[in-house]
Amino acid sequence: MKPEDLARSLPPVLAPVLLGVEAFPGFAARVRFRREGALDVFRAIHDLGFTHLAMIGGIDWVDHREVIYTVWSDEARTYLLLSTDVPADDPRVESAVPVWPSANWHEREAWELVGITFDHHPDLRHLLTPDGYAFHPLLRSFKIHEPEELEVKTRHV
Amino acid sequence: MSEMWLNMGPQHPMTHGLWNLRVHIDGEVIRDVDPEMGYLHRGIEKLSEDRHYNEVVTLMDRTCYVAGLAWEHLYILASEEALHIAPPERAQYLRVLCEEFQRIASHLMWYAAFVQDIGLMTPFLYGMRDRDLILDLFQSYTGARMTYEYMRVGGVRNDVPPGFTDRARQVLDWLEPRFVEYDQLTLGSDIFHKRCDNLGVLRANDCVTQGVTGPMLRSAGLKRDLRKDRPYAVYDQLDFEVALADTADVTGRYLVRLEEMRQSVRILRQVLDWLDRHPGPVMASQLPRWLGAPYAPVGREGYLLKRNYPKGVGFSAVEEPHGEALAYVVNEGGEHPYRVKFRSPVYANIAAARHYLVGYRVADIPPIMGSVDICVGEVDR
Amino acid sequence: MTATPAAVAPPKNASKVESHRADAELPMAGEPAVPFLEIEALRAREFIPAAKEALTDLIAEQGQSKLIRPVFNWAGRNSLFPLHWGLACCAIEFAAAFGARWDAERFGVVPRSSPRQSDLMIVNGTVTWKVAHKLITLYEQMPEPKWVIAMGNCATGGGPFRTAYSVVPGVDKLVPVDVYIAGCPPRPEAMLDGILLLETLIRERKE
Amino acid sequence: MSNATLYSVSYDLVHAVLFAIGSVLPAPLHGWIESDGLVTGLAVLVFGVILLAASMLNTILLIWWERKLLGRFMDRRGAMHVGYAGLLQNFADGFKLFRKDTVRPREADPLGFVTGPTAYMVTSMIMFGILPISSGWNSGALPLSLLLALAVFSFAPLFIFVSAWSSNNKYSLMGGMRSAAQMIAYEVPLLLAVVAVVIVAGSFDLTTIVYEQQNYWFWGPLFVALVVFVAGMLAEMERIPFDLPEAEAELVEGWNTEYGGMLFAFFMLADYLRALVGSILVVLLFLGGWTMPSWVPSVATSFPLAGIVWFMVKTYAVFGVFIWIRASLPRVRTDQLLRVGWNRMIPLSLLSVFLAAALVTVKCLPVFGCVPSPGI
Repeated sequence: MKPEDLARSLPPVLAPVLLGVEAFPGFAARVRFRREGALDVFRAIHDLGFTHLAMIGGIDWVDHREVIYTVWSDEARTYLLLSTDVPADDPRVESAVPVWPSANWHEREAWELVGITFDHHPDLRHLLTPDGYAFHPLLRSFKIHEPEELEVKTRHV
Repeated sequence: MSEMWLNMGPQHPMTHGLWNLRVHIDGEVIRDVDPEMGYLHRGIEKLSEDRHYNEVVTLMDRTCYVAGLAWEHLYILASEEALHIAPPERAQYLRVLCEEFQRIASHLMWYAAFVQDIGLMTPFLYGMRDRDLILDLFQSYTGARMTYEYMRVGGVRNDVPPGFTDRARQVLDWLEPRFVEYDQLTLGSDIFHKRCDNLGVLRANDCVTQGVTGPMLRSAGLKRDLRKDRPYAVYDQLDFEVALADTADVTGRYLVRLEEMRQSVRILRQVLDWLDRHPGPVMASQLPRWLGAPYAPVGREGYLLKRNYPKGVGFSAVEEPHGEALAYVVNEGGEHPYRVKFRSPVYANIAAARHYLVGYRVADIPPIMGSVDICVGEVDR
Repeated sequence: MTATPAAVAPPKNASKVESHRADAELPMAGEPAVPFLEIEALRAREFIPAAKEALTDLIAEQGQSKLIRPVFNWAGRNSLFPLHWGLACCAIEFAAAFGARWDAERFGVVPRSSPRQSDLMIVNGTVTWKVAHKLITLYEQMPEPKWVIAMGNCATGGGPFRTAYSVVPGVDKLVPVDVYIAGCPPRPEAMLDGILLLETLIRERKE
Repeated sequence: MSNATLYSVSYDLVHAVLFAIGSVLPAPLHGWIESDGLVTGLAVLVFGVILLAASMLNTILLIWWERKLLGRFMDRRGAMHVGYAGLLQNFADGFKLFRKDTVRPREADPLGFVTGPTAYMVTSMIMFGILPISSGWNSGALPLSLLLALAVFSFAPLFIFVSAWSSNNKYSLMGGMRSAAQMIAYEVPLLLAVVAVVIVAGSFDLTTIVYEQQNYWFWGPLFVALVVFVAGMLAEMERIPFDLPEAEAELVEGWNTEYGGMLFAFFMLADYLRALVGSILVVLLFLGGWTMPSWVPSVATSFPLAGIVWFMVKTYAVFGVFIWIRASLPRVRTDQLLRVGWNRMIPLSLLSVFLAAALVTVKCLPVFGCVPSPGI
């Protein structure tokens, strides 16, 4: 599946939210879109046969954050990368759970580690870090310390 | 007994790792489950941002400690793509050798743990015994039993020692009759079928919706194997079949894993023949100096800072013993990866627990979760 | 790791569970919504005399007679039941040690799933802050006399994850450790060696 | 052999000791010390202590036997470094458990928590006062010893349930529930299988049942009853494939999850005491007890204590079969276990009762010979 074919097969109503369908190493294509129309893009991509959501990840680019979705199509036998940018001061995007139920845990993880809030997520709570953990470790501003540098041995329960 | 929540974990013989399965039971029937993860969250993705590309391999071994070499392969494929480096062909064959041996070792470890879950004591010992033979082979060329640090960006650390292929063939010759023995010990018993047939059923469409991959998916009859569908390394030059079953239950997963071991033996014989016939270098010659020579001690000093190295993004997908593992490596021109993101197959398989556990009994939890083949290290990372 | 003298538990009480009850100072008024926990920190070299004294006290209490003491000592060191749990990578080697090739049962080492029935906690892997208080609970559930083996670099000092935000840099921050086994992961031989070393330690407590 | 039994030996011993003491004492005490009642009472006590010690020793040996044999099935060696071939390993375990603290959880019921394991242990030990081990080697030759043995044997689920309930642990509770359900389900076929034996032997006295097997052992003609009895015994002893109450994979340690120290040792010991009793019952009811068939040369059956030796050999062989089963079978599920118990085992045991009645009517079988007429 070539990026041009993909761009043609996406419904034209999505044109305002699509930022580009371009070739990308390792994937059939990368689909960049505005976060406002996220759910529509998800539905359209899902209807194209990309039924398996492999992963959701967040990348902190300091000035903004990027959410990447990797989806797989059993017909086309290829991966597709969806990517959207969210501003760092308001990192929220629509949840993909209604389209791909497997997004549940991936979004919980992206929420706690990268600090991206997924609207209308059914169950947004801590997955890997303890409950009440107040930091987002995968942000660039979160620095790694040698344990000696910690002043007080404290932890979250 | 009225309805109650039962915490199975973090210290529970069923878990095979460090996690907590909260089960809502009515008598002995499961009404709801809620897996609680994160007890082994070591922040590997964050630590990777603080390490050189080759140092991250150390973490990869510990990400999934029963399939370390498969995860090394996953990470190395992604970072080579991000760094625009191509490994020599012999290194690729050696990586396939590692991955397939690792697949057998991981499945044997799974077999040992799984049979113990249904109360069989003896095959645990047999599985561990045969797994040790493979670990001996690993030890002969990587120097370690479990944490290998063998693969490098641009190739592998060293070639296999002389006489290795013959020893490996001996191990394969020993293993093949053992698979028959394993089947006799489990499938030969009526109690095994009573326990495992029609248990933990997860049909193909549910697998796809829930993101379940690997032997669980193939046991539901869906033929998806990244080694065939999206061939990486040299899998397109090797001849093998995708193990399939159509029962979608615990027995199906058992059959798929046993068949995968047989197919791995088949792949390994081809790889060993190729290695005998094609000597050559195992590291790429045109490596950027800041990556270090393959034998250079790994340390924080002694590397030249890199300047103006092209940026890039690497993506790789590997059919790990547990399922499809994905890696996404962002190279922003520093000595360390800017961001490393992994997708663990077991992560999605556990997330779907509600769909294959509810409705069964408490006594069914160990065989079902055993058939998922849990490796908590790669879930929590 | 800055261990001020105030943070060192008095060795006399080291055998008492209460002195290590880290949750004794659980949520206090005025603390944030997230309860923080103070964990007494002891260095390895401070633990060894503490463990020595504890062990001596224990035997002095329980085996009064000179005839019975050696018998109990012999029994205690020859029948160490480790707690059956797996934290991380070392758990696989822990399991391999019970496989056919190493067969830890030769030495009377039989893993028990219930902490009430085990005398030895083998911390076989990375300890995260999320599991820390469960580890302490398990340690407290084990009846005296009990021992702890820190198996592998992660349990000893954090290992390769030492700098990680979620990892306890060494399980001796949480519970007193008797034997440290180096390795990442230690081979099963090393684990058995650690257990034999612990047996030697117990034997030497006789005097 | 026939004139020197354990009881007569202990009577003679007590008699000699008391008379020696009495001879140096003044007259009134002298008569009291040498009175027959005191000698008999003390002799019974000595007999009981010897029997108890022997049974405990055997139980510990049984654990060793299981560990070694299981190790061999699994391609390893089992305990081997404590004592010769690990013979002292279980003594080390026992002393260690004796020395360990016994922890009672705060929410546990203090009475039941201690009573349960103790009563479980005690009822298992009572069995050894009932079972004959060789001719003249049982303390009370009761006419209904089989009934008493089975009655005492079936006390266990009650005490397991008491200790499981009082530990206030969910796993213990589930283990106790399973244990009670399982033991009650398998009690019925077990008793019916025994009824078949009783019909053929014509007596409830275990000694008589053994002597009735002079012509042929009952395992041949009563094979169906043997199968039912062994399966029921496996369920009663809670061994694989019926070890659901302490299924290690889902219920941490089953009903003894909260027990440590000496109380846990009670459970361990009582489990193996019951295993020993189960094996002994199989030997007594179906394998001819301490007697050997007539084709065995008399050299092998007439040396001193030959009865006990053969009895022990048979018992350990039967337990070896139980170990073999444990090494090779997976565990079944509760509902499957109960379904097999009620749907398969009870019809089978009824069939065995019918076959036994037919055997008594026919009196003689071509291969095995004739049923001895009752009363011999």
